[in-house]
Amino acid sequence: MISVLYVSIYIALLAAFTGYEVITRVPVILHTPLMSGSNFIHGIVLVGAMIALGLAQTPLEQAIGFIAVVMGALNVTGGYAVTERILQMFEKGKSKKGN
Amino acid sequence: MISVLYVSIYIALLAAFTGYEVITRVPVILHTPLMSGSNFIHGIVLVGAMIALGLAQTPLEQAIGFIAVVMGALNVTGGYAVTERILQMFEKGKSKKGN
Amino acid sequence: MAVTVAVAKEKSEGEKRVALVPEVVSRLTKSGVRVLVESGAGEEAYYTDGAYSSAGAEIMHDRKSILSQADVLLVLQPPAPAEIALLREKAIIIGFMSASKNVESIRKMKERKLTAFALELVPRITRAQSMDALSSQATIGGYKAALVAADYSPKLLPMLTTAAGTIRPAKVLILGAGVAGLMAIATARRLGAMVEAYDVRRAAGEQVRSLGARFLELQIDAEAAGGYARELTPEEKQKEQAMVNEAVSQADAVITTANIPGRKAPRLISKEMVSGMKPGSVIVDLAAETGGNCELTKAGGVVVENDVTIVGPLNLPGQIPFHASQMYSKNLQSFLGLVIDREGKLAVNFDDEILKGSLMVHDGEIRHAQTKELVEGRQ
Amino acid sequence: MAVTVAVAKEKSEGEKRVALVPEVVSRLTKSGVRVLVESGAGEEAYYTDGAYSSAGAEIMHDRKSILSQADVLLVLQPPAPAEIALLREKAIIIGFMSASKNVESIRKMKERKLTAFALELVPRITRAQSMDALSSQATIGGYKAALVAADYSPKLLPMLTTAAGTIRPAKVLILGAGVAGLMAIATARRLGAMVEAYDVRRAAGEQVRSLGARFLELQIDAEAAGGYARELTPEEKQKEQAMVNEAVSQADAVITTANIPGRKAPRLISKEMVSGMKPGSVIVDLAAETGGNCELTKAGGVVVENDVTIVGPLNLPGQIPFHASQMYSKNLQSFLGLVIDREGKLAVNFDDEILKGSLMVHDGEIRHAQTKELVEGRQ
Amino acid sequence: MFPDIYDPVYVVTIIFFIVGLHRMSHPRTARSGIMWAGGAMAIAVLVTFFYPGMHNLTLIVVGIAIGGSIGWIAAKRVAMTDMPQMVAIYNGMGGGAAGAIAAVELLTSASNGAYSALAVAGAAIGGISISGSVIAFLKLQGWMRQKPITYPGQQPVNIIVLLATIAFGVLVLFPGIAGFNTLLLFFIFAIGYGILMTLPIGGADMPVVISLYNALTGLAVAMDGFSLQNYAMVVAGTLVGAAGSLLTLLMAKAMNRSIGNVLFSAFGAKEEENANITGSMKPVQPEDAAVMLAYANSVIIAPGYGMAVAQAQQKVKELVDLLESKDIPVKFAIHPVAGRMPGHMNVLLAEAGVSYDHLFDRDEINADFPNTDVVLVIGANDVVNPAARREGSALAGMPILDVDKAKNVIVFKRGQGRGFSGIENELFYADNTKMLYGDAKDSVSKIIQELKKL
Amino acid sequence: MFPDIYDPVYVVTIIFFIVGLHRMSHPRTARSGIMWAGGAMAIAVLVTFFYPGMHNLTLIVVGIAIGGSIGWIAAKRVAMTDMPQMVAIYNGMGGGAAGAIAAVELLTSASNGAYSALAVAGAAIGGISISGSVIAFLKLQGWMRQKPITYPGQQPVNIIVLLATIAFGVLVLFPGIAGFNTLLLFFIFAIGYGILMTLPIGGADMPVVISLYNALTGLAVAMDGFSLQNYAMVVAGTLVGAAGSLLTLLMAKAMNRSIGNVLFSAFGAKEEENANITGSMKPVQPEDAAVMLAYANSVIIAPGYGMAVAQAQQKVKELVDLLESKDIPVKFAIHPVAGRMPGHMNVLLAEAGVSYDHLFDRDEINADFPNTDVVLVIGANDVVNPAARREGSALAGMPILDVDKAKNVIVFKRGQGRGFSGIENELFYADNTKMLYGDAKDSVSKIIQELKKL
Ligand SMILES: NC(=O)c1ccc[n+]([C@@H]2O[C@H](COP(=O)([O-])OP(=O)(O)OC[C@H]3O[C@@H](n4cnc5c(N)ncnc54)[C@H](OP(=O)(O)O)[C@@H]3O)[C@@H](O)[C@H]2O)c1
Ligand SMILES: NC(=O)c1ccc[n+]([C@@H]2O[C@H](COP(=O)([O-])OP(=O)(O)OC[C@H]3O[C@@H](n4cnc5c(N)ncnc54)[C@H](OP(=O)(O)O)[C@@H]3O)[C@@H](O)[C@H]2O)c1
Ligand SMILES: NC(=O)c1ccc[n+]([C@@H]2O[C@H](COP(=O)([O-])OP(=O)(O)OC[C@H]3O[C@@H](n4cnc5c(N)ncnc54)[C@H](O)[C@@H]3O)[C@@H](O)[C@H]2O)c1
Ligand SMILES: NC(=O)c1ccc[n+]([C@@H]2O[C@H](COP(=O)([O-])OP(=O)(O)OC[C@H]3O[C@@H](n4cnc5c(N)ncnc54)[C@H](O)[C@@H]3O)[C@@H](O)[C@H]2O)c1
Repeated sequence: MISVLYVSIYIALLAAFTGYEVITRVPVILHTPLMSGSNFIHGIVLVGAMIALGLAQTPLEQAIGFIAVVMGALNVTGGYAVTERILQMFEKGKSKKGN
Repeated sequence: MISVLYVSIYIALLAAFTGYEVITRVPVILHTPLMSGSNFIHGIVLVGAMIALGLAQTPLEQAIGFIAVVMGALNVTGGYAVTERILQMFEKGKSKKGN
Repeated sequence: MAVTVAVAKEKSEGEKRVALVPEVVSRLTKSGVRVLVESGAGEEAYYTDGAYSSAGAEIMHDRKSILSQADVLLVLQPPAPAEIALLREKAIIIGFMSASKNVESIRKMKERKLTAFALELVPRITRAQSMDALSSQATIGGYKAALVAADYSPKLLPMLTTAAGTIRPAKVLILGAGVAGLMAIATARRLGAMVEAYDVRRAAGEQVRSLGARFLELQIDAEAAGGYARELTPEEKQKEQAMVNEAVSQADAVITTANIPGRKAPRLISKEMVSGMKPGSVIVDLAAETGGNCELTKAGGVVVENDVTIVGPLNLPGQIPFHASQMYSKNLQSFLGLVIDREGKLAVNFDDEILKGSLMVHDGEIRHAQTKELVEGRQ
Repeated sequence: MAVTVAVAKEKSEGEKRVALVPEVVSRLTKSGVRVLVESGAGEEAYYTDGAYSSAGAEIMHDRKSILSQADVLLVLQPPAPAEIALLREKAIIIGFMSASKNVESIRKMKERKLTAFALELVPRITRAQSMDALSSQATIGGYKAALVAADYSPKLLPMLTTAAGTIRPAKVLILGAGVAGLMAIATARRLGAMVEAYDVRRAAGEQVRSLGARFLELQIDAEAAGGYARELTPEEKQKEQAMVNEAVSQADAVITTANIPGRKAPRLISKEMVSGMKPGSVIVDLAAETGGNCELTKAGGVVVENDVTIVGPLNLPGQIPFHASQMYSKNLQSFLGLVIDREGKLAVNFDDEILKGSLMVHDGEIRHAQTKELVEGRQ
Repeated sequence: MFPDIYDPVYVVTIIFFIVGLHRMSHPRTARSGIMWAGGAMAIAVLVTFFYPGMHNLTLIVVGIAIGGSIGWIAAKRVAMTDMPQMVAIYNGMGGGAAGAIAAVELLTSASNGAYSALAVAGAAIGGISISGSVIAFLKLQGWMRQKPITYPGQQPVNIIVLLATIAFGVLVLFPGIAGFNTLLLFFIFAIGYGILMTLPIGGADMPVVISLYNALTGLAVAMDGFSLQNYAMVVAGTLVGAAGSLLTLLMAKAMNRSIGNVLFSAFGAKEEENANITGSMKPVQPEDAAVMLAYANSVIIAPGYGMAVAQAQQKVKELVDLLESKDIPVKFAIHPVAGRMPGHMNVLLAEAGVSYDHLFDRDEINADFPNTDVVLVIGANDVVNPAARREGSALAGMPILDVDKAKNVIVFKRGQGRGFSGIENELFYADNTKMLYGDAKDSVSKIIQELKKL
Repeated sequence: MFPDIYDPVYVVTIIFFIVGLHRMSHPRTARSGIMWAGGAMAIAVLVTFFYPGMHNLTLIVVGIAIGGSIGWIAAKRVAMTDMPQMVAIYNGMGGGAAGAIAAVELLTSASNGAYSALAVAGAAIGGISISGSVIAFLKLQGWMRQKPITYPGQQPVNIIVLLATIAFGVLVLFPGIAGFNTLLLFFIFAIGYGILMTLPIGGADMPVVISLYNALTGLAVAMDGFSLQNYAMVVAGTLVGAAGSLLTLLMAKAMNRSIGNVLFSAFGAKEEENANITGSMKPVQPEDAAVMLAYANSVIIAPGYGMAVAQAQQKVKELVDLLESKDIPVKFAIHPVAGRMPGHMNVLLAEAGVSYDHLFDRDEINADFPNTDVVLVIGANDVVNPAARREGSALAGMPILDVDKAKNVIVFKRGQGRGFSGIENELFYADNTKMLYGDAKDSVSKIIQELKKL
């Protein structure tokens, strides 16, 4: 039976490869939106923050957890909105409005 | 704690994505060598065959296991040699010799 | 016995071409043919006597003895009747016969029982492409026609944006997109003009566009056998006239090449149309010889009417004599392949499709119906 | 008081151009200038009297009264001395002065205290580009020179692979790659020739190559001030001669445009070199006017020597009169901007660099040193 | 000895496999890709000897030796042209191994729900893969009729066999009901389905089918991996399963076919025979034309009227520039009557800026064709028609460009159009000729695009 | 309620994330990519409320509401040009959240070897990421000097702080020795290092640095995921970590810089000031030029002598064809004295087959420039030099093409060469001008290649 450690390693490894392969051969213009988009994706940290706050016991933990949730939420919504706006420019015709 | 099932799903999922992403945007000429190359890679079945034979108890199991090892070995060495020969054509100058 | 092929200096006016060039002479002499060349025959096409004699020809100064020794006489235009009288009986003449202009010569050939092959009658089958002197000369004619148009035009053909203003490109219209017309299109385009073309044959449309020019479409299809055009119905003529009229009035230069073999050239540009043209425009009428596509054309002359210059050149290929002779000579070389065998002996197979098609006079008879009518009808 | 600008019909032989075209006339009249045009002045360039009068010009039949009313007379070539006598005192003449050919006229201008601006003296500064009539006319000359070469050649310029053999492309050599030379290169290349060019100025190399032609390199750099070439040293001349010699002997057509302003044209092709050329080759000598780049050139004539045709055309731009006039006229329009203000009044600022440079005669004095020597030295 | 060494080694193996596959998907690095994968495989096999509780080591070594040497020698010996069937047969072996492993698994473990189900799935897929691959091999090798083998009611029969396979597979999961015979029948149906499924597929479609079986084998291996709890097999198998599936789609797409069409339409079953001309027209894709050019040592372009119609001259010039930048010399063969007017090709090529020293007429170039790797016939037809050499043909007597003597010929044309003469061109059916259909300008553009990627 | 619903939901989330990222990496599908990712995120957040044993639900909702509304509103309000700093600050928030989670984790769990170590690593990386991102934000926003901030001994100081971070991190793992203060100091050093590391980096390099911090945040999230045993976080974090790292490399490469060079060289610290002309020359890569063209609604090409020297006319024609095939109208602006002879451009463009109706002279086209999205100045210099409008300049009095009035100008030239007049061209320094260096023919070719990929 394989250990949890190796399972985790497989998962991390494959996730890393997936991330890498997705990005290879991406045109230069997409650098910024992709950076912004992946910034949004690590907003999943909000889920961790919610769990941390959800399981927090002491006020200190609650305080830190609360801060984490606020920051995580900022990451999520801000990241989404920014990416969305940047990518709007890629819709032809609408491109002028963004500016 | 996450279940083994989900871990397995993550692994299969990510492996599938990796396989998919590696192949997208591959030129037509590479179709055959890639088919051959990935044929070689599933030669890893030899490892399974070895384990099956290694852990086999009854003569029937041993017999099937032995067949599995032979076939797996065929897959591995044949797959390698064929891929190698196909890919040799991609080295310029040598291209004429292969024919 | 080896055949004797002779080339005399062309006598017709303005004819600078020569029927054989030294390169072809040397091929003939190598296969055992005796080649006689009149001194100075190639002079105006810039082929020297020296070049001929080093190619193996015998240079002769006496025109009469050349004619009297020839088994095969190669010409651009048929000789005068008096000279035909000098040829031996059964001698072969090969060249353009232009029967309508040379009725007397043809009659003389008949009387003298000569054999005459008319190159303009060579059927346009694949095998005969290398003997197609009409095409080879039309190629040169089309090129030269574009140059003549550029030359007579008071305008530049290409567009030029300069510190002294922008010159708009000239509009050149080509009427008749046969061999000459296509070459005129190509040459005018090379010079930077905006080129439009028109032809009654629908197939010409694709060909015109394949040279990057615009084709004026009229919904008529009038292709007859052999790639030649048939004559148009009156109604078609009218529609065509309207479209051509409009295009002509816009053009800075018009080059007309429309021909219907064996007939008078179709009239495409009337006097009134000329009066509707822009001052300074030019018409080059390649059909001048057969009556002209323009009403005002004076064959061999230049007419200026209402500030429009109408050029009716005769024998344009003759103005590029070096290459025109070279190509004509190559055509003859191929044709001779049907008349002379590999050992240099005469071997005429009168059943050959090409020889049959181009045979004009033989054994005291005129074999080409239209010519027969022309010559004997007048008798 | 509004200024009166006059254009008379050019009288010099073969001059078909006109100094103002209707388009420019209408710009002038719109700004209040009175424009007088002699009847028929634009005729040979295909600009009709009607076009002039609808552009706002007064058409006059009496040449004398035109001249006597003019504040500013626009010309291509200076009028004859007798006509200059008809002009008012202080009248301004603008145009090519070609002093060496018009000594008497210049003298008369001086006597009559006229002001004469010579367009050929306009300094080649950026601001003056739109007044650079030398360039505009040379552009047309270069184009026409290539056409003339193609016209006189007994050969096709482009390569053609046909059923009647392959025609090799003609080799065209351009000597002198100034404005005219570059245009000749471009035009010959358009026609499909293989083009080589040579110039003493090294900078011309890049320019020649930028048109896709080959540049004959000789390790000399001889650019003098203003983009004009200096005269060569004897040793340089010799080396150059050897290289040019070789290239000339290979060429089917040579177009020479080498000039050194104010001097006799350099001699690039000697009689012996001509005798080394291929039969049927052509030389077009654009420097015929200033003595010719070829020893055998006859200005204004055609010489055939040793099967080589040498054309020495005078006033080639004049053979494309429509566009040559248009460009010249645009040049004059720009120049008039320095002489006439926005309200259509005379306002000459003699300190302006361009006016200073091009001023030839003023106030009873010849201001241009070389011309002064020419005119007064002879006195 | 080295207790848990195999786990980290398997991780490394996987990394190497992925890197290898990645490299194999770029022409420049492809060669090294198989090395990476090969190295990883060697290590993985070695380390498996140290798997806990291994018996039968001699048997294992013997098995590897037998299979390994046969595989190696056969692969090295066969002709280059027989490679596709070799891939098929080796893939089948992999499927067989996967099936056998599943069988052992099903025999030993007295069932463990999910794992057994995965083993059954692996066994079924492996069985289909081995028999299908073998049929593919036989067809390609010519030991079996290449044409689709069809009979009435074929589809229903296939579906019934497939359902039977599934049914017995489910049965196997209930050890109470099922015995050894159930298992045997299950395998027989699976193997049978593989055979039946492959019979109606024609030779030309085989590469797609082989790729499909390749993906299936990958899947089977992954399933075995699950049931063995061997993640190296899971990952490698899934990798191949995914990559192989995509590849199958891409290959079908490159042939302008859908997968369904390939599998179920018995394409080519009713192919007509051409009375007169032997051989068949072989279409080629711009991508493959690009590769042929990229690896050529000499190229001649024979343009014709079609180039003029397509106004492709500028693109052709660009292609020439590109090839020359790769040190591949290119010449133009200009036939005297190519096009529709004398000098037609000259005019167009001059317009596109092709220099004169690239142009050769018939007499100058005909001797070069036999030594030329690739000839591009761009919109020419009559002027390259070998019929002209035959007395009695409408083209008889016209000297042609001997492009048919070159090693490879690619003909650019839009469709079934004939030339000016209106007669059929047997060049198009020659063994060394491939047809690139489409407007010449578009086709040349595509080749340029592909060439730039190589 | 729904007992283990979050596990399958997380799997789906991951699938959506990967699909989203995949789509974002192609221009055509990019827009939809963010939608996929957004949808997945919404579901993941919702389902987390059903995580077993959750307390403080109100607090969570309040926190999300506060953070969410600030983030949303700020992102929607700021100017488009300020987007990079917004990415920086939101990324920093993510890093901060990751650090905070790790802190909670370290405070609660009384240590479990590997998991704690991962939490510490997550905390450190998160701390560096938040402070670094904030500095990047401040610099880009102009609230801090954009130029690199350097001082003697900067490198040693940075290294010492980094070592201290690591040391305290290790200490934290030993609850026996370490207390709350250790943890605090650890965070202070990590945050400090982020600040110090970012100070010496100049404004132009910021995008690369932001991308780096983005990758780091991803890593930190993955580590938190490990220690929380939340594989959605692990996968998403690793995905971003890997993609972000590669992206960072690609971005640095696109700027012709190495990562090391960006991070440690204080690039631009000694930038010289140009005495006369304001602004600076901004080089652009063919890839980006291609994108500007692809998304333009109107393009004008102003050719000059450089196009002739490069003999780029055929390529330029090809570019025009390509743009027109994408429905982007292209015009040529032909200046009367462009080149070295009258009509120089006409001759070349005619040779390349550009039709006359594409050509416009100065008077016809000057009014169009202000409404033109992109002007390509291909080897022209004097004829587009605004100095000509100034009295006293050597070019004074020559009417020029008003390309400087267009929205974007791309100037093609090889290097610092001047025009025929020999004077400097202030157009090249204008805000809306970018310089594409290299031979014009090569540059146009590259643009064509890139355009075809879009
Ligand atoms: N040169 C002359 O002076 C002259 C004059 C008159 C006649 N001819 C005759 O013309 C013929 C010339 O032979 P050739 O080989 O040049 O041409 P061809 O035999 O006429 O064949 C043209 C080929 O081009 C293809 N095609 C047409 N448009 C195309 C496009 N847009 N893209 C790709 N392919 C295209 C056609 O097939 P698809 O339709 O399937 O695309 C056809 O196979 C000879 O028979 C000659 O005798 C020549
Ligand atoms: N048209 C005429 O009749 C005529 C006659 C004589 C003089 N002129 C004068 O010539 C000038 C023409 O202006 P212009 O704007 O066309 O040209 P320009 O001012 O001479 O500038 C040419 C530009 O092209 C660049 N360049 C040169 N080779 C290149 C290559 N291979 N690839 C990319 N870029 C290249 C040069 O910069 P790099 O060196 O950095 O690459 C330079 O910036 C005017 O000043 C005009 O007065 C015109
Ligand atoms: N089979 C061959 O090998 C071969 C060889 C040469 C030419 N051809 C074909 O024959 C065709 C005609 O050749 P040609 O140049 O000798 O013809 P031509 O000189 O007899 O006539 C010139 C052109 O004028 C056109 N024309 C006739 N009446 C017209 C009218 N009223 N208005 C406008 N145009 C009119 C004709 O259609 C023809 O294209 C060519 O286009 C060519 O395709 C075939
Ligand atoms: N600054 C401007 O705006 C402007 C305007 C027009 C011309 N120019 C420059 O001035 C140059 C000369 O112009 P042009 O055409 O009026 O000159 P031109 O007519 O005086 O002379 C023609 C050419 O002959 C060349 N030449 C002289 N002696 C020669 C010899 N022995 N052998 C070969 N060539 C010889 C000259 O170098 C010149 O290029 C042009 O090339 C152009 O670049 C500049």
